Amino acid sequence: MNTLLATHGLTGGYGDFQALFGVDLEVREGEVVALIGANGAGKSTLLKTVTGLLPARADQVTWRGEPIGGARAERIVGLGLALVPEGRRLFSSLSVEENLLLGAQANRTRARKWHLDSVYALFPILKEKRRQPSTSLSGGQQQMVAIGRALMSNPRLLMCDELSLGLAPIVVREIYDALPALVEDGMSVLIVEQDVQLARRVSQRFYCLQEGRVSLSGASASASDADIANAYFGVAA
Amino acid sequence: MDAVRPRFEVRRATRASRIASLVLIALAVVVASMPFWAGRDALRDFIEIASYFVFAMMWNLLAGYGGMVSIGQQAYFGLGGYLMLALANFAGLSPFVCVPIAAVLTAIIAVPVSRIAFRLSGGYFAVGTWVIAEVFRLGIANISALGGGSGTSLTGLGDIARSTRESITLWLALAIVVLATALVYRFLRSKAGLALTAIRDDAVAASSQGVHVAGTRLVVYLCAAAGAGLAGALYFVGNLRISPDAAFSVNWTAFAIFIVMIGGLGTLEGPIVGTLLFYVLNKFLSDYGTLYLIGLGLLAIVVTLFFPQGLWGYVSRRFGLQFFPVGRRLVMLEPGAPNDASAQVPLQPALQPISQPTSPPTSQSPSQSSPLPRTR
Amino acid sequence: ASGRTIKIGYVSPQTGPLAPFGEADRFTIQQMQTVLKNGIRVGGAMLPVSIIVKDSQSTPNRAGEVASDLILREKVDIVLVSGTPETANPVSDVCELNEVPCISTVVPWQPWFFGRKGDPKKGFKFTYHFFWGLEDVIGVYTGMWQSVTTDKVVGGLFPNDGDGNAWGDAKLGFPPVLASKGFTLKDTGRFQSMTQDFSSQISAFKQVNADIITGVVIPPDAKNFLVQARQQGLKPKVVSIGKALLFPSTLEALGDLGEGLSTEVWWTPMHPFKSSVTGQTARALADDYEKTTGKQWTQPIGFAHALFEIAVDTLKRTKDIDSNTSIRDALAATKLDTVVGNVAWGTGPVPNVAKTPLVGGQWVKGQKTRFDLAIVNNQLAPSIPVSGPLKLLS
Amino acid sequence: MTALLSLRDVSKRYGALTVTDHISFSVSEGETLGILGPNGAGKTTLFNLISGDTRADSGTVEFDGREIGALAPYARCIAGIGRSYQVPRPFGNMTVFENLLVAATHGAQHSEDDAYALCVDVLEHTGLRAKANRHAGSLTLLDRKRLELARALATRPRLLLLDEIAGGLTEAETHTLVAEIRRVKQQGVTIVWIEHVVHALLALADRLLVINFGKHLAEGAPDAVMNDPEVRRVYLGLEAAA
Amino acid sequence: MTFVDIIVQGVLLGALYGLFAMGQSLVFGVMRMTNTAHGDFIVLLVFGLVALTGYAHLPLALAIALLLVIAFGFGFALQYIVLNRVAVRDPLPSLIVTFGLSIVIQNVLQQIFSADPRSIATGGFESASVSFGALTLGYLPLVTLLVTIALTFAMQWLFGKTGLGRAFRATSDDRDIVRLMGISHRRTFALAMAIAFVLIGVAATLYAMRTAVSPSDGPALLLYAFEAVIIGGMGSFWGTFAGGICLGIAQQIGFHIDPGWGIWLGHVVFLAVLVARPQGLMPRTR
Ligand SMILES: Nc1ncnc2c1ncn2[C@@H]1O[C@H](COP(=O)(O)OP(=O)(O)OP(=O)(O)O)[C@@H](O)[C@H]1O
Ligand SMILES: Nc1ncnc2c1ncn2[C@@H]1O[C@H](COP(=O)(O)OP(=O)(O)OP(=O)(O)O)[C@@H](O)[C@H]1O
Ligand SMILES: [Mg+2]
Ligand SMILES: [Mg+2]
Repeated sequence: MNTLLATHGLTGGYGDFQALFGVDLEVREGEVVALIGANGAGKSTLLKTVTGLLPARADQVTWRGEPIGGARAERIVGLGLALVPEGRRLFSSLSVEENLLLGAQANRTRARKWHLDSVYALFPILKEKRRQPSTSLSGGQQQMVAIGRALMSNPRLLMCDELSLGLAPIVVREIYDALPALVEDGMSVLIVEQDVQLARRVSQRFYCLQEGRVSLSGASASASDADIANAYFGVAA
Repeated sequence: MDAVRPRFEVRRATRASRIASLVLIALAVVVASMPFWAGRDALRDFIEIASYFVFAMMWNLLAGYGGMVSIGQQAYFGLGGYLMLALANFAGLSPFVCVPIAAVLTAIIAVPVSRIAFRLSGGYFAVGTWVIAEVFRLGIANISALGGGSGTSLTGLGDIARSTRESITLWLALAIVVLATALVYRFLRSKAGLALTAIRDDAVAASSQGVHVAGTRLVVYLCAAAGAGLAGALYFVGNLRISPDAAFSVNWTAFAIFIVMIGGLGTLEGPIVGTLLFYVLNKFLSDYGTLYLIGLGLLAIVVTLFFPQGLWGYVSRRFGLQFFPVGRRLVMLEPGAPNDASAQVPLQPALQPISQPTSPPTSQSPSQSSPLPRTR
Repeated sequence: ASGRTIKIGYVSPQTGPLAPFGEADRFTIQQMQTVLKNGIRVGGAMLPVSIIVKDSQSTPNRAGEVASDLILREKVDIVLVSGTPETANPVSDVCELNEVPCISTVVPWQPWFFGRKGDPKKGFKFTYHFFWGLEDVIGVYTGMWQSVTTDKVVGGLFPNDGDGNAWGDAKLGFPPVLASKGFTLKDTGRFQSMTQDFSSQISAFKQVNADIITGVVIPPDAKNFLVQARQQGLKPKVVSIGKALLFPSTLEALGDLGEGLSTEVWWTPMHPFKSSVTGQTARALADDYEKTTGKQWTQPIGFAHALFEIAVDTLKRTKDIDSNTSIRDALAATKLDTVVGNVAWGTGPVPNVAKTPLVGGQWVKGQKTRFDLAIVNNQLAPSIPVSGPLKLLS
Repeated sequence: MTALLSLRDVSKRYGALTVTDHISFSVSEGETLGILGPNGAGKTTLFNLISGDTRADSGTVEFDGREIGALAPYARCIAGIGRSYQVPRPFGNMTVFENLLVAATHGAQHSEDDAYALCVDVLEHTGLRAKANRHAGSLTLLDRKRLELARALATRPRLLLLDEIAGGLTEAETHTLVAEIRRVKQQGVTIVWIEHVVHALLALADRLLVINFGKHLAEGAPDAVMNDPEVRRVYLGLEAAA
Repeated sequence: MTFVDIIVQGVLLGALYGLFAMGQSLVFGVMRMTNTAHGDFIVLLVFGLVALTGYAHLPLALAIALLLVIAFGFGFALQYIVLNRVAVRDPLPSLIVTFGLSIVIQNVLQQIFSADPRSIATGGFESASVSFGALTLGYLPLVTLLVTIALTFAMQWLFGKTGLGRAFRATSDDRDIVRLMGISHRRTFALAMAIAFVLIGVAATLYAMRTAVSPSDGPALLLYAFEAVIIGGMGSFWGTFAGGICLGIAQQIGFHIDPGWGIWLGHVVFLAVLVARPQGLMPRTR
């Protein structure tokens, strides 16, 4: 399995506020990696930096070995990297369907496993509301649109920030059940998840961030809860 | 409550502010004595500065604090002027007496107007208010008793001795400046001022926290109208001749916007700094006509693009200066209490996107609480 | 008061919509500065003169403000102002209030006098005006119209501004005179300048089929009206309009529509007058202007020049240069032959107003320039030669 | 125990979609009611109807024995209804402390000086004290949610409406949160709590209400409701108790 | 003036207002930018055309074509370099910058062209007309009407049906996230402004044929454009068209009652519509 995305000593933050201190992380083809950590640990910041929404040094982020750090977001996503941002961030003046269609805009080249129908198949409720303004959807429904929108670009790497946030268990279940299917056809997934158990169950490997540093990483199956709790809060909780 | 209450204090005044208040009082005294030592031109300059300043400050109250960005304040400037003039010319009152009366009447007229204006928000509000001003301009232009489109002159002052007239006008101007500033300052420090900022950030959330949004907005709008009326009445007492195009010219608001933006939006110091600067420019460069105006326009653009917080905003962030602090800082007193005065964000917020006065209640768009940095 | 500089303040609209009225200023000022470079002799002493020019930017407020500047900061001895009520009235008001002598012109005297709420019995203390009046323009226009055969039905275009309100005034303006002279006036009412659309006026004029169109409108309105009139099939025989048709530049903008339009004429190179300071004839002055600026002559040249003639003459006759009243007295006593004719106060219709002659002109195809202004009516000023009769519009 | 809040036959439609479909329930003084339901079931809308952010098409909302359906949101807040938003809506340009101050001076109608003490108390209990002078705009998601709770508390509510404040919290954080809410409950505040994090809800709720497609699905004692096969199928997606 | 005549003239006048408003509808409706320089942009392009025909002595057709190209480029650059920095929901920054622009444009034009009004010579076309019985209609107003209708069709299609239109709206909603869709918000906005300027160019051309324009005329045009957009409703070009027509008819009726109150009545009708339907007659985006 060759490496898709990797960060090397990634630093980043907001203006003079530094949130990341030398993070090393890698995602290989077709694997599911979980990124866990307490609130404010820097998970979202990491994702934003990788996708080019926040500045970085070129060599700090590589895509298949190519340095892409600090490149424009609109370029990076063209490479086949999609982000489901924290808090959905749908386009309020577009209908649900238009939101999804826009997602397809990022990709012009790659195979089209994901298109409107397949997304509607994954989230049937969206089909009913396809014509509605996305603002009129419930929190959960909006999350579905956000995911669908990301899928529409048929990314090689799907990055999800706080997927299960505000989702009913049944929906969370549906989504995570869909994961293996996604990975099957070679798509890698990097998920930020607060529910550690869930995160470990669906992922092969995990990284735990603590105050902007990787405090623990490894195979999801092997790590002990004690270690993780420790990595989470610095001291054993 | 069960928990032992920690000791704390809430800091509002700063050292600078205490000094400033003294300085200002001294200044007022100096100005008051001007008729006895200063030249006639100085007197007139002050009167003009005063009306520009009061008008700008009121626009700042409306837009900078109230989040109601209007391009239509000239409506009240003009009304103030015309009401003063009409009272003086027809009712034969002394123009000086007419000034405050005109302001009150202006506010009264603003009540029904607000009902229309408040149907709008954001850009709509801005343009809508402008149109309303036009309605007043065209309306008055069709009243031949007021000279119609050609306007008319203030006759009441002819028979007052020149020096008396000038000193009284000056004192009137001074009184207006001091009063207006004091009132606005007190208002902003009050819990109503607190509500105002909250509304500006998120009206829906504010109302669910018990803030009477519509009420607060109305109060601000009326204050601003009255203030603009004062400024207008004062200006035309000094200028003697009024015409609809001049009185209701959008340039008044344009100048107010420049003044406030250059000085610093959403600060009380801003308009002061802005007015002085604007006035100096106007005095010494305005003879360059077009070139001067081109320069003014460019200045406004540059400042907005590169110093969105305005000159004062820039200074006060740089040196943490504040002459009129309205913010509150909580300071924990018992030792060891985490007191992140170190992690201070400056009390004075930079000019950030003012959330539009009303946003749909169930809108889940996290626009105003987005963790993503806004690209500038 | 020996050796101090005499200061003359000058206000006119050099920028903004009224700028054509100020077009000639730069030329005039330069000319005067050279003429007065070794000063004016006042009461035996030769005093240097400085001219301070301010731009009203075509707004009344600005006009008032700069006038105050001139008086309070520059401490000028006398103020000169020219060009439309929007400029002259506020400046005059400020001068009156600050007790500084002021000479104004290029405003028919009624809008100036009554527009400032003047009282014919009292008059003003410090402000003096010279120009023609509505009675003249009415006389000239009706004269022109009577010289041709029409149905004597007149359509009136009076905007809601200083001039429009005066021209259309039921007592002072066109209506009464036209009635008395057997014309029927169709006045649809005061309209806002910058109106996009005149179809209501046009159809009104069509209904009464007016052969004559008159009014005093700003250039864009004139163009709008004339174009739409032709569009909508209104075919007047005579179009006599003030203000808009004064300046060659606006005629250019009108294109073919411009030919044959008529207007009032306050000054031309043909006027048989001489300057009291340079000795130039009207013709010489106009040629000088065209040579220096490369532009076609315009009517304000003469009056801008005359303002200074009067100012210089007044100052020369002043007894105590440091007393406003003394200057004022000298001004009031003026009797001077200027390049726009004789100016003398006291003989006018109301106090503080002196009248200059007015004739009627028509724009005809020119040799050097696209249009030339030909004088077609001089019944009020026979001394000014006419170059032919008024021709009807084709 | 008397009913503090009671909805009778309340309905709300958006266009063709009926979001709240003849819902009736009541909450008695001091009780804690948990509301469950799939996404889009109409839970937040229910809150909007109670807090006045949206008006019901039909039915009555009574608070403390009086009909409040016509009252504006601010009036309802002053009457004693405090709410938090599912997607936090802080006053971004104000400090955390000032955020609370708004609630305390207007919602709770305190004079500013009395308000200070109240706000400090709330800051203490919601773990926001260290961030008191931060601009709310620069808080993380968690702190924003904390602020939502704190602000609601600062209005001195008799009825507290919580919309998914435990979402996105870690185990440990959830525990502290539950503890805090329990403390509020013990002060006799009536609570209605929407939460997808079921176990957090179960820790406190006296009673559960489950809605689906705006309709009343189940109501009653927590474990009873959680074992209701219908609920398990619709909401948890489990087949009948396994 | 017959009722029919009033309505017909009102529609023709309204078409002009609608045309003024098209560009604004794009800018205001899509970027949510309060552009107070719109009127001055029109005037600017008028003088651009004057320069091309009067000074460069190009044939009219060529000049117009060239003008539209220049307009496109200028609009793109203006947005990309300057206005993008202020294209946020908060109306204030854009409002001030455009205010500034408006003043700069007016005075620069005055500096270069003096305050004299200018217009485009069309060899009498502007005053040619056809008559249907009682009422005679000018060709120019009729052409204006047709052009406006055509542009409305085009814009509605572009905005509602094409990917570009989708991108426009999405960008106006959330300029960060749209980048995650591979769209550069700066480019999108610049493109929108470029198109807006082409529309302005068309308006300027027809306007310059109709009347003499002087550098200070901008603000007067701005309000009509704004009113048409707002009456019609954000982001709906048919709405804008309808808005223009409403305005035209209202003013025409006003003129008929008393020329002094025509424009006034137009404004009042505008306010009335706002009070009755703040979202406009046919809003598309909110
Ligand atoms: N827009 C912002 N401006 C300034 N600082 C920010 C901003 N967003 C986040 N931060 C800071 O960056 C740090 C990391 O935030 P981030 O959102 O990456 O954490 P997180 O792991 O995603 O937490 P959560 O689980 O709450 O999403 C936090 O300390 C936060 O205060
Ligand atoms: N303003 C609105 N216009 C149209 N439909 C709306 C509006 N607000 C909510 N809805 C619809 O009402 C339904 C319920 O929304 P609501 O936010 O109450 O769901 P919820 O139970 O809170 O879901 P979640 O648990 O995901 O937050 C959803 O289907 C949503 O699409
Ligand atoms: Mg995060
Ligand atoms: Mg919800």
